[in-house]
Amino acid sequence: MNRLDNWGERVTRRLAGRLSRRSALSRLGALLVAAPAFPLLPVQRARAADSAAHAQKGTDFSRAAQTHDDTACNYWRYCGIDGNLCSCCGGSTHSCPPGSQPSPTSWIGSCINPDDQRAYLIAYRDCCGANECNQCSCLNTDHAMPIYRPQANNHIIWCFGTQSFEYHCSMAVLVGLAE
Amino acid sequence: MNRLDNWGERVTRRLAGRLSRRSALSRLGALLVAAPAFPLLPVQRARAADSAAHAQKGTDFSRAAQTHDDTACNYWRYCGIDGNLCSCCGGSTHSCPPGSQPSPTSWIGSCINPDDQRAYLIAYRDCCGANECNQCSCLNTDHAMPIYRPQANNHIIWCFGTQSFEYHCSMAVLVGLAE
Amino acid sequence: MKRIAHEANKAALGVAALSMLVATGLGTAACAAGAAAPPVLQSETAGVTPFAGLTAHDVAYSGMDGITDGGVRIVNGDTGGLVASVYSSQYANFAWAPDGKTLYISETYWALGNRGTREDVLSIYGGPTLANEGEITLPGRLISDPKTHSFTLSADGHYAYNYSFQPAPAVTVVDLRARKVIDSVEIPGCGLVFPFGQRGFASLCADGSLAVSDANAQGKYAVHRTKRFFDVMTDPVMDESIGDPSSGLALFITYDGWVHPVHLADSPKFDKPWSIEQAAGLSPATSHVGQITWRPGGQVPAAYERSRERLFVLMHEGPPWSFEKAGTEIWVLDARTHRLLHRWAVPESAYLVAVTQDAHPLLIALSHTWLWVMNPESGAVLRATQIVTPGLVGVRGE
Amino acid sequence: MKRIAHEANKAALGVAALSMLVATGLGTAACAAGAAAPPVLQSETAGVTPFAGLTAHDVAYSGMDGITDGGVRIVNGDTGGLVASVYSSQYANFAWAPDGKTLYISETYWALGNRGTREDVLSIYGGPTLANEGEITLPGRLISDPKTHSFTLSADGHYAYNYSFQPAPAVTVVDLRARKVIDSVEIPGCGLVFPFGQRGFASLCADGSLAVSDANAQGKYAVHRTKRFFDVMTDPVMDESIGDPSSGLALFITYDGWVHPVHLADSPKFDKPWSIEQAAGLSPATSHVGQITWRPGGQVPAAYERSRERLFVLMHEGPPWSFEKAGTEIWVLDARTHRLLHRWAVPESAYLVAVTQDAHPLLIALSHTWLWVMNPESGAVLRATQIVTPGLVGVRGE
Repeated sequence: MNRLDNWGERVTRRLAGRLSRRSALSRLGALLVAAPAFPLLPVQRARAADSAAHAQKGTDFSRAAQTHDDTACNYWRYCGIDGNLCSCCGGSTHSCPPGSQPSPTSWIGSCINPDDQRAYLIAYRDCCGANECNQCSCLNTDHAMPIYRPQANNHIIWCFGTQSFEYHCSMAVLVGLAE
Repeated sequence: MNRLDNWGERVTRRLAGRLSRRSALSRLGALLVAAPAFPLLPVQRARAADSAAHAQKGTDFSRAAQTHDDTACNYWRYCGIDGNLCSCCGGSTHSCPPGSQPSPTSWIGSCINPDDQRAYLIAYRDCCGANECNQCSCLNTDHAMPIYRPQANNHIIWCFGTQSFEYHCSMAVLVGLAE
Repeated sequence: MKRIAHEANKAALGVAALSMLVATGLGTAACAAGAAAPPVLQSETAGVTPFAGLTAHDVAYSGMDGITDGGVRIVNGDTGGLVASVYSSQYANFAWAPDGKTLYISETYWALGNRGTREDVLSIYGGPTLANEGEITLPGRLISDPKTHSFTLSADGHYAYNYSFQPAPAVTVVDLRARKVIDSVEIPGCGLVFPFGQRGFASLCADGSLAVSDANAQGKYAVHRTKRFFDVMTDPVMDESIGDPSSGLALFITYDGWVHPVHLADSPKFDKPWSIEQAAGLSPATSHVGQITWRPGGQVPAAYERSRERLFVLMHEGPPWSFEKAGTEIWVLDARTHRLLHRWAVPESAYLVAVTQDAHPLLIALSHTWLWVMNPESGAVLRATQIVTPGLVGVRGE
Repeated sequence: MKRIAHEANKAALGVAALSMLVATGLGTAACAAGAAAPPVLQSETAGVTPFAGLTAHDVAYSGMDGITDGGVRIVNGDTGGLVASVYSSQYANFAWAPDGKTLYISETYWALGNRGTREDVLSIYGGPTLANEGEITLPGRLISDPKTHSFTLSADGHYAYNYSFQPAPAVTVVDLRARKVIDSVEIPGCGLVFPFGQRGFASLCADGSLAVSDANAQGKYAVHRTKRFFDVMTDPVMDESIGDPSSGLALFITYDGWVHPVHLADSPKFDKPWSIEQAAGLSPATSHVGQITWRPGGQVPAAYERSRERLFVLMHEGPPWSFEKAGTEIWVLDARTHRLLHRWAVPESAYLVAVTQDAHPLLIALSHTWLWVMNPESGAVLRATQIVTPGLVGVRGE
């Protein structure tokens, strides 16, 4: 379990910070196992969204996004969230409500912050263990991929590595620049 | 399990039909076990409702009840039903929908048939095993008793004796005259 | 998760291909950032919001079986916001330790959801993140629509009393400090649990009496019956009556609105019953067909503010046997003087009522979709929060 | 139930007291019956309504995880009435045997609801009352919002293919006649199952190709990849595309409305893609920001009528990346000529669509609360039924 701890977020942060790419990749490999042709790296996901053009043009979501209310579906980080906002459930964009646990795994999106027009990597991490929160249910699908591209898929219950697959809510943890 | 089969309904029917009272009672005793002062007999329940006066005056429910549509909450037999009508779930007043099982246990009410102004004993038997049906949810509480008088209580999940306590729907099985 | 360890060796595969893509990606994107842009947002670490315990103004409620998910949810009465949620099975009940830090859930599981091995457990949640701290196996439970008095604690939080009906009625006594079941007390013909004193509890009986169970010096329980104090066939006492484990006071409320105050003890003291309707200057309600009048009703129709001895009752206008109908008003009654103090309208009909036990209490009313926080003195609705369909409700220090 | 056998000996207790009450009860009540009253209603015996199998006009749907209970419910399309319900866990998927008599459910349980030992099973329901006929243990499953192609059968019903993701992707092959797992096929970088032939299945891959898995004479599976036939990053193929196990035809539909017909086989044949929008005389949809146009979308946005090769697609007007938005219209397309035949409005937005496979087909649209039965030729809404929030939908012979 320790090996998995925070892999999605930590690995991606390292990549984003251009640290020790090799070690990060081998760590990621530990999860992506059995996936020799799995070109699903979170960072590749960001690249594939064609970050440069993307950051200039935005998406239909980002054009209407805001940066002040993280309990609303159009908060900028939620460009690819599917589920209940942890911010409405007793948690925050990067904190699980008491009674649930953050999953060390996540899927990764990239969202544009309207304040600086930059694209950031966002780790959509599920909080697991408590019954579904049922508050602030949002479904944003910017650059969301089908389930056969799991790292960019928001339908999977991302509770691998926790004690429970009971879905409670979803966070949008800021990882770093997607640039 | 065999000992329990249909106890509520069979026993009550026997009592109602004035057959072999002693054998019926000892059968009932097998369930009422450990309840030496449990004066909860279904028939006593009917008596206690003061059947004579009851059959003449009716209740607020019976005054508005009808006898032609068993998928409506005001069908005469449903004077004490709490839950989903099996008649709306693929079953009938005395048949469970496929995928569920009738519980051999039940609680007993007495309802007045507006057509003949007679009070009948009704066995409210739950169908168990399938997820809650969620159709035609009714809550009628004529002479319903608190949970410490279980045989006349409609809050208990009456799935004793089936393979599952998953509540699906409730039937209103006609047992006989309450007279 | 089973496969991860096994397959970790294959990690080397694919890394070459991946790193090329990554390198390209980083290179492309790096050009995009404007040179004079505002400071870059800092990265975050994910965690769990700390839980300091149920506050005086928090309201905990469970989800209603069959209508919504189970679980216990905590709403902050001062903000209307959700504070925390804890998992539970269907047909669960819950109780808080007196300090509000530990949550006990009485619940039942089957190995394959609706079938397979049954397990009745008392689950314990607590610590800084309200995490699961293990389970105590119970010998049985009642499976029914939720009942406040099917699972309760002694006033000091030392013992839990779990009502079981399978279908023989019994109360399982759990020592919460030792975390083990210490007795199973059969209460034939009776049900529910109203704790009193150190280790005593009373149960309502089908003949209109109480069963009083108490432990001797050796910790062994004996049960005896009181007199019959209500007529169960004409006007039974509601399951959802009031019990106060700390004082041993019970206010048993009948379908027709009679309040029977009982001072629970080995020899309970029965005060004279009084009528809620009479307290309001009306004739008492009766079970006569066609009598439409104000009656108590709902799912959890009464709450009691201990310090000021105030009784809050959900009332509706209806015929006899309408004791599960939602309340359109909350009547505030002085349980000492048996007088009506206020009649507060609720925004929509409410099924549950609660009141916090602190010096500045909040009155809480719940429908199937809303939780309203009200001022018990003025009846003003302070805030409203959307909720999942509630089963039971509890506040700190109840 | 545990206590009943144990306590049966005590049966004698209380019988004396009871029989007195009973005697009184019967005596009193006997006087009440009027002498000249109409014939007394006959007593009834309770049973279970027989189940003859899924009919050609029946629609089976599962409950949406997290919003409602699980379970598979069968609605008669000719009446709108509920026919039967079968229990399932959350995150379940289901498939019917070709004769419509046996229902297979792929599901996952934990011993204590949200925790404890995990069990992945293929549960079997059938017989005259659609009762549980046992389970086959699976090595793993995908836990996600429901996906039609995560659990499918071979056309002859001999094999079940269960997609597993934990998080290594694999397909478990189950011999349904022998009721045992016979293989677990790893499909790295790919997902889902589109069966073809006797024992073959294809999966969609993250690089835009297919993985084709087929068994050799010894029953051992080998996997190979096809060419890349779509650009996954700019316009991916939807999970909820069309697969027809009996012909091996797949219609892979992209976010922007391109239909890629593929004849599945060990060497699949890829037909030229065509555009749903172009079939309607519109420009093709693109992923350009701000392009509001008609696009496919929803939860199960497409259905295929085999005999007449008609494709029914839920369409809405929206921007790029709106592929989960509910459809306001159902477009009826001839999959042979790639021409739009009809555009039918749905009463409210619909998330799922289905079509029955008989000679007089019914078109079915589902919102989160309604199931509409429509005439596929006229677009007329024949009937509407209230439902619980649906997850997946299936008809006989799919």
